[in-house]
Amino acid sequence: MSLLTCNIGGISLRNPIIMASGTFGFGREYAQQYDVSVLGGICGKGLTLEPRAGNAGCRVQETAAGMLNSVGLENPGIAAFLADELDEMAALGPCVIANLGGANEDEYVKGARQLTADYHRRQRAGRRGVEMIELNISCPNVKQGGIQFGVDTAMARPIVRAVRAATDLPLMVKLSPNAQQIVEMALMCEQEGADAVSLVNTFSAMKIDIQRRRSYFDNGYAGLSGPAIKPIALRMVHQVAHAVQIPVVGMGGISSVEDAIEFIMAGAEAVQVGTHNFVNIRAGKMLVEGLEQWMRAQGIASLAEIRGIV
Amino acid sequence: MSLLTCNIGGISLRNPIIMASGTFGFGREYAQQYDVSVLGGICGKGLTLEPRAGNAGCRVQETAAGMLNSVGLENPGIAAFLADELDEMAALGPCVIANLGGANEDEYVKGARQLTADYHRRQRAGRRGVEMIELNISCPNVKQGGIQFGVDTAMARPIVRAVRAATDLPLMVKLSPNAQQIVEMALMCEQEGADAVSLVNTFSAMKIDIQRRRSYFDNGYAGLSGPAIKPIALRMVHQVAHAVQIPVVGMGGISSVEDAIEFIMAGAEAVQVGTHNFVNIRAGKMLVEGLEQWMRAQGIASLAEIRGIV
Amino acid sequence: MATIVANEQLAAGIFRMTVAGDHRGEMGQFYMVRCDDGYRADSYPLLSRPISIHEWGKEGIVFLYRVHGRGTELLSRQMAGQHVLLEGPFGTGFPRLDVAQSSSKRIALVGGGMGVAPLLPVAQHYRHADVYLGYSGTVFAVDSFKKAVVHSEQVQVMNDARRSVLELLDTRRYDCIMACGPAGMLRALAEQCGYIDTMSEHIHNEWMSHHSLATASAWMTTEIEQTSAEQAEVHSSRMNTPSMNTSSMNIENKMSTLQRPALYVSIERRMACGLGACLTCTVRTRHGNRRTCKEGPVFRAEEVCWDELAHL
Amino acid sequence: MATIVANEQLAAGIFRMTVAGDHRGEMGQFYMVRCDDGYRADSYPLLSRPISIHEWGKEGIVFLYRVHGRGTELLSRQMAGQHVLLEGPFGTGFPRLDVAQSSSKRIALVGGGMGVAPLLPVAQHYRHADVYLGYSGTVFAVDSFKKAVVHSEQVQVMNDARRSVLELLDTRRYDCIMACGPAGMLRALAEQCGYIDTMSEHIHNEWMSHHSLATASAWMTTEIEQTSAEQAEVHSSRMNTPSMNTSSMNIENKMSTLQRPALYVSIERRMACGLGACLTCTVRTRHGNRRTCKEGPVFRAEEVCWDELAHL
Ligand SMILES: Cc1cc2nc3c(=O)[nH]c(=O)nc-3n(C[C@H](O)[C@H](O)[C@H](O)COP(=O)(O)OP(=O)(O)OC[C@H]3O[C@@H](n4cnc5c(N)ncnc54)[C@H](O)[C@@H]3O)c2cc1C
Ligand SMILES: Cc1cc2nc3c(=O)[nH]c(=O)nc-3n(C[C@H](O)[C@H](O)[C@H](O)COP(=O)(O)OP(=O)(O)OC[C@H]3O[C@@H](n4cnc5c(N)ncnc54)[C@H](O)[C@@H]3O)c2cc1C
Ligand SMILES: Cc1cc2nc3c(=O)[nH]c(=O)nc-3n(C[C@H](O)[C@H](O)[C@H](O)COP(=O)(O)O)c2cc1C
Ligand SMILES: Cc1cc2nc3c(=O)[nH]c(=O)nc-3n(C[C@H](O)[C@H](O)[C@H](O)COP(=O)(O)O)c2cc1C
Ligand code: FES
Ligand code: FES
Repeated sequence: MSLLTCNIGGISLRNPIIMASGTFGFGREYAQQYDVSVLGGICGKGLTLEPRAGNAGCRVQETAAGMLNSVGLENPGIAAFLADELDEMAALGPCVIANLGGANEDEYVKGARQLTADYHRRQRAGRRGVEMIELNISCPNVKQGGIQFGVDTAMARPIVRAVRAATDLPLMVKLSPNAQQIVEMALMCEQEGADAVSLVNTFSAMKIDIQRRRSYFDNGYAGLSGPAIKPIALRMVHQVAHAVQIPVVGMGGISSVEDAIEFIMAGAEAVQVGTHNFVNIRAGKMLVEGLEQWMRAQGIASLAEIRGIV
Repeated sequence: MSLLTCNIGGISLRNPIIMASGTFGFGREYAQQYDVSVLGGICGKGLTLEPRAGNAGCRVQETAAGMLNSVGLENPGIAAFLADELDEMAALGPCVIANLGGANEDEYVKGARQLTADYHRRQRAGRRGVEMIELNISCPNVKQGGIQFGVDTAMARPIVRAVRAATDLPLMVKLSPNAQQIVEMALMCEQEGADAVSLVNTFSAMKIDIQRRRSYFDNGYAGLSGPAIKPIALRMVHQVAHAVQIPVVGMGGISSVEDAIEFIMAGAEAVQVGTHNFVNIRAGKMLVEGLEQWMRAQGIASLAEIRGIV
Repeated sequence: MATIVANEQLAAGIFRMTVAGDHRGEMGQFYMVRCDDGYRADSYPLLSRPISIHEWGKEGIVFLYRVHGRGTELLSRQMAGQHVLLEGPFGTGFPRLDVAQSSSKRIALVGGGMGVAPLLPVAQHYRHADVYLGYSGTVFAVDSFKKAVVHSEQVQVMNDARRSVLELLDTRRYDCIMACGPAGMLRALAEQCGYIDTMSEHIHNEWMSHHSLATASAWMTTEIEQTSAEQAEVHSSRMNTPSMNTSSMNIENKMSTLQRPALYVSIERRMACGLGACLTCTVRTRHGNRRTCKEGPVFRAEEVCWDELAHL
Repeated sequence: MATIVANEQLAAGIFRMTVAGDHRGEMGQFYMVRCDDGYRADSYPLLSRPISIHEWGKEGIVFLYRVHGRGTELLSRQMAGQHVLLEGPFGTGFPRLDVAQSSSKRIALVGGGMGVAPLLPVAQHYRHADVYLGYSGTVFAVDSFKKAVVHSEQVQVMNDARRSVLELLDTRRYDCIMACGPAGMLRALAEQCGYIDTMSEHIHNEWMSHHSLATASAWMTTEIEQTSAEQAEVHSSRMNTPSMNTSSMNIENKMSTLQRPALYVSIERRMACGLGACLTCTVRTRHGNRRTCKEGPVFRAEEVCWDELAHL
C-alpha cells in the first residue's frame, strides 16, 4: 500500500491517481461502472455558491488528439451539493476534493466558508465530508470570474489570500496554462499559504465551423484538454515543481501509466486524469493497477524514488 | 489569380499559403518533389549572423497529433545563405522570406543589415533577393536569445525597434505562443513599425523517457508543433487579428484546406504550413489547389469576403 | 472488448453491425462504441460514438448506423472477427409498458432517416403499433419492422427527400407517439401534436437553472398511463394565459393538451462521457438542464425547449 | 498511393511487404512509408517511417521490417489490396561500382538484425561479396542472400543473442566492408577495422559547426577506388600525434589506415521530413553536420563521430 501513497496538505492519499474536476461528476456515475474506491481522490465537478446553468449551445468538439469543452461550470450550487451529493460521494472512499469556482472574491470566500463549516459539522458528527478544496481560478469557459484571475498573478493573489483565510481545509490552487507567468503564479500561491497547486486546467482554444462561418461555441473560445496538450502541460508541471516547495499535482492529457510516470518524474506529487475517463471508462482503475505493477516490476519501493528525478 | 492574392507589407503574394520556417529548408529539397512555384511564399530556415551547429542529442519526438523538435537553429549563417542558397531559392518563384534569429540585439541588427544590403545590391543588379524578413524572437530551442525576447514585451521592444531601424524590407515579427501576453506583444510590434506579425511558433513542451529517467532532449524542453496545437494557435490568431491593424499571418497545425480557412476566418491575411509538410510532402500544392477549389465552389471572389468573419 | 460477428452494408453508407456478447439494455438506450485501439492516446477518435441499440439478435447485439463522419467510417471498415469496445447501455429509453397494459393504447412510431434505428426494439415490444418510416433516397431496415409488428401493413414508408413522413400520419388517431429523427422532423411532429405554441415557447425558453443536476426526477418515471391520467386531469387550462413572472414557468403549457397524444422523442447531442458525468450533452428543458445521455435521449415533448434543438 | 501486393510475416514480428509500382532507388536508400490515411491531421502516426529498400521484386518494391513500435505495428496489419503512401527514394546509399571494377576487390557485407534489410540489394550487386548476418534468436532473409550471391557458402550466419556476428569476420581479409545494424555493432566493427582510436576520438568529438548545411561534399562522391588510393598515399602518419589545437582537427586520424578496409556504415536517426529540409536527423561528423536522410544514411567510417552514435 505504501508503495503508492502520497501526501497533499497533510492528507494521505492511498495512491496518486485523482479524477479531475468536471470529468467525473461527483463520482456516482463512474461508481456504477467500476469500484472507484481504488482511486486516490476525486475532484468533484466545479462548484459555485449559487447554482449555474452553464453555457448554451454546443458544449463539446473533438480536435486532433484533444477535445474542446464549453460546459461553463454548470453545477447545482454548493448548498445543493452538500445536501444531495456529498454523502454519496464521501461514501465512495477516495479523498473528497471540492473544486471551487466563483465570479468574484466574495463568492469564493463564501463558498470556502460554506464548505469548511460543513466539514466541521460533519466531523463533529463523525462523518466524512469535503477533505480538500481545489480552488479553481482558471476556468476558461465562464465569462465572469475564473479566467481573469487565472492569468494575472496580481489579480489572483487576493483571492488566494482570502480563501486561505476562510478555510482550514487543505487548499490546493488549480492553475491555468493561460497564466502569463505560471511559475510566478505558483510561487504566489505558496507564499499565500496554499498547501498545493494543481495544473493544468484547459487551454483557451478555438474551433471554427467554416460552413456556418462562426465558432462552434457560443462563447467563442472553449477549453482544450486531452493528449494533445500533454507535452505542454508536462513542461509546465516540470517548471512549477522545480520552483515551489509545496506539492504539485500534475495533469493534462494523462492517458496511460507511462504518462502518469512522466508527470511524477517531472516532480508531481500526484496526478489528475480528466479526458481519458471518456476514452476509457475504467481509466482510474487501470492507472492505479498499472502504476502499482510498474513500480513492482521496476523494483521501486516508493514514488519518492522517482519523483522529480528529471 | 486575384481569387487568392493577399498582401503583406506591400508585397503581393499570389496566394496565402506560405511554407513555415525550419520545415522547408530553403525550398530546394521540396522543389525536387513538386512545382513549388505554386506557393505564396517560403520562409527559409532560421538564420543567424554566424553559422550554428544546432543542438546535440535527439532532435525529434512524436507526441499525440504533434511533434517536438529541438533543432536549435542549426543554419549555415547569413553570409553562407546569401552566397550558396539564395540564388536558387529566389529562382523558385514564391516570395522569399528570410527568418532571422539572434542571441542579442547586436546580432539581430547586423543580420538585418546584411540581408537588407544584399537585397539592395541584388536589386541594382536586377536580381531577386530576400523580399521580407520574418523576425524570429520566439524560438524555444536555443538557450541564448530567441525565447526570452519572445515572452516579455518589454524585452522584445528594443529588438523590434532596432531591427525596424536597420531594414527597409517588409518586416514581419514572429510571435511565440509562450508570450506572457501575446496581444500586447503584437500591439508592441505594430507600434514599433512592423509590417505584419506571424504566429505561432512552437510551444515550449516536454517528453520524458521514463526508462532512462531523463528528458528525450538534451535541452530539456523542445518545441511542440502540429495538429495538436491548432486549437490554441487559432485562438491566439483570432485574438491578435482582432487587436492589431497590420496583417496577421497565422499558423500552428494547419493540415487541410479547412484548417487554413479557419485561420483566415479568424482574421489571418495568410497562413503558414510547417509540420504538415512532413506528413504530406506535397502539402503546399494541395493546399493552394484545394483552397482555390473551395473558393470557387463557395462562389467567393476574394479572401477578403471571409477574412476575420468570425 | 467485444468481437464483431458481422458488419454488413445494407445500403449506401448504412451498416448493420452485430457484436457478440450479452449486451443488455432497454429500447431507446445506447452504447458508446469505439474501435479497439487499446484506449490509445493518439489514435482517432478520442471520444467514443453513441449508437442506439437496434436489436438483440441471436448472435449478439445489433447496431444500425450511418457513415456520417470519420468515426463511423472507421467503424464501417471493421470486419467480422475484429473487435470493438462497448460501454453501456446508457440513457433513459422509450417508456415500456407490458403488453397487457399497452394493448388498449393506440401507438405510433415515427422514424426519420437513421432515427429508425432505436425504434425497432420499440416495434418489437409494441407489436400492434403503427410504424411510419421516412427516408430520403435510401431505404433500409423496413423488413425488420414488418417482421416486428403483427401485420406488415402497419409499416408505412415515405421515401422522398422533398416530402415528410409526417404527411402519412394523423396524430389525432394516437394516444402515444414515439419518435426519433432529425431535429426538424421532431419539431414538426411536436407542432402537429400541439406541443409548440409560439407565444408560450418564448416564455418557457427563459433560462431555467434550478436543479440542473437533479437526479432522476419525477417525469422520468412517467409512463403512458400517467400521461393519460394527466390529460384527464387538465380541463380548462387552455384559458390560463401564462404570465411572465418566474413562478408561471412551472405551469405547463396546457394548450390543446386535451387532444394531443403523449409524444416521446429521442434527441441527439454531442457527448463525451456518455454516462452522465461531464455535462457536455446537457439540454435545456422546461424543468431545467437535463443530460441527454442520462435523463435522455428520450424526452417527453412537453419537456423539450424546441427552439434550442437546432445545431449539435 | 501504392497498393500492397503482399505483407507476409517471415518470423515473429518480421514482415516482408511488397508494394506495386515502379519504385526506384539505389541500394541503401530508403522510402518514407505510411498507411494511407489521406494525410489526416488526427490519425496515427504523424510522421512517416523510414524503411530501407530491401529488394526490387517482380511485383514491386519490397520492404523488410520489424514491428518495433506502433507505426510499424500498424504497417504490419495492412493487408494485400490496401494502400500505403510512399515517398522516396531518399538518401545516399552504399557505393556502387560496376561489376568489372569491383570484382577484384574483396568485399564483405555485415548485417545485424534488421540491418540485413538494406544489404540485400548490395549482395545482389556485389555477387562475389562475403555476407555476414547476425541475429539474436529469429533468423530471416538468409535464403534471399544465398540466392543473391554466387555461392551460398559466401553467406555466414551467427544466431546467438550473446555472441556477435563480428566473431565470424576477419576484417583484414577485405578491401571494403559495408555494414548496417545496431549502433553498438557498427562501433565494434569500426574499432575492429581500426577506425576508432580512443584518444583522437575525443579530439575529433569537439563540436565542429562549419558548413553544417554544406551541400554534397567531396566524401559523398568517394568510391572504393578512391579509398584505396588514399590508403596508398598515407605512409608514416601513424607517428603523427594529433595536437589539441583546432587546426589539427582537420588532420584525419590515420592510425593503422594502411591495413584497414574501407568501411561504410548505414546509420539510423529519427526523421521528420526524410528529404533534407528539417535538420532533425542531423549527425555530427568529422566534417561538420550531415543529414542522415540526405548525405546519409550511409557514411564512411572515418566521418562518423562514434561516441555520439548512442541514443536515437
Ligand atoms: C443517443 C444517440 C444515439 C445515436 N444512435 C445512432 C444510431 O443508432 N445510428 C447512427 O447512425 N447514429 C446514431 N447517433 C448519431 C451518431 O452518434 C453520430 O452519427 C456519430 O457520433 C457521428 O460520428 P462521426 O465520427 O462519424 O462524425 P463526426 O461528425 O466526425 O463526429 C465528430 C464528433 O461529433 C459527434 N457527433 C456528430 N454527429 C453527431 C450526432 N448526430 N449525435 C451525436 N454526436 C454527434 C461525434 O460523436 C464526434 O464526437 C446517435 C446519437 C446519439 C446522441
Ligand atoms: C534510413 C533508415 C532506414 C531504415 N530501414 C529500416 C528497415 O528497412 N526495416 C526496419 O525494420 N526498420 C528500418 N528502420 C528503422 C525504422 O524506421 C523504425 O523501426 C521505425 O521508424 C519505428 O517506428 P515505430 O512507430 O514502429 O516505432 P516507435 O518507437 O513508436 O516510433 C516513434 C518515432 O521514433 C522513430 N524511430 C523509432 N525507432 C527508429 C529507428 N530505429 N530509426 C529511425 N527512427 C526511429 C519513428 O520513426 C517515429 O518517428 C530504418 C531507419 C532509418 C533511419
Ligand atoms: C468536460 C470538462 C469539464 C471540466 N470542468 C472543470 C471544472 O469544473 N473545474 C475545473 O477546475 N476543471 C475542469 N475541467 C478541467 C479538467 O479538470 C482538467 O484540468 C483538464 O481537462 C486537463 O486534464 P485532461 O487533459 O486529463 O482532461 C474540465 C475538463 C473537461 C474536459
Ligand atoms: C523542425 C522544425 C524546425 C523549425 N525551425 C524554425 C525556425 O528556424 N524558425 C522559426 O521561426 N520557426 C521554426 N519552426 C516553427 C515553425 O515555423 C512553425 O512556427 C511551427 O512549427 C508551428 O506550425 P506547424 O504546426 O504548422 O508546424 C520550426 C518547426 C519545426 C517543426
Ligand atoms: S455525455 Fe457526459 S454527461 Fe452526457
Ligand atoms: S529528416 Fe528532415 S533533414 Fe533529415
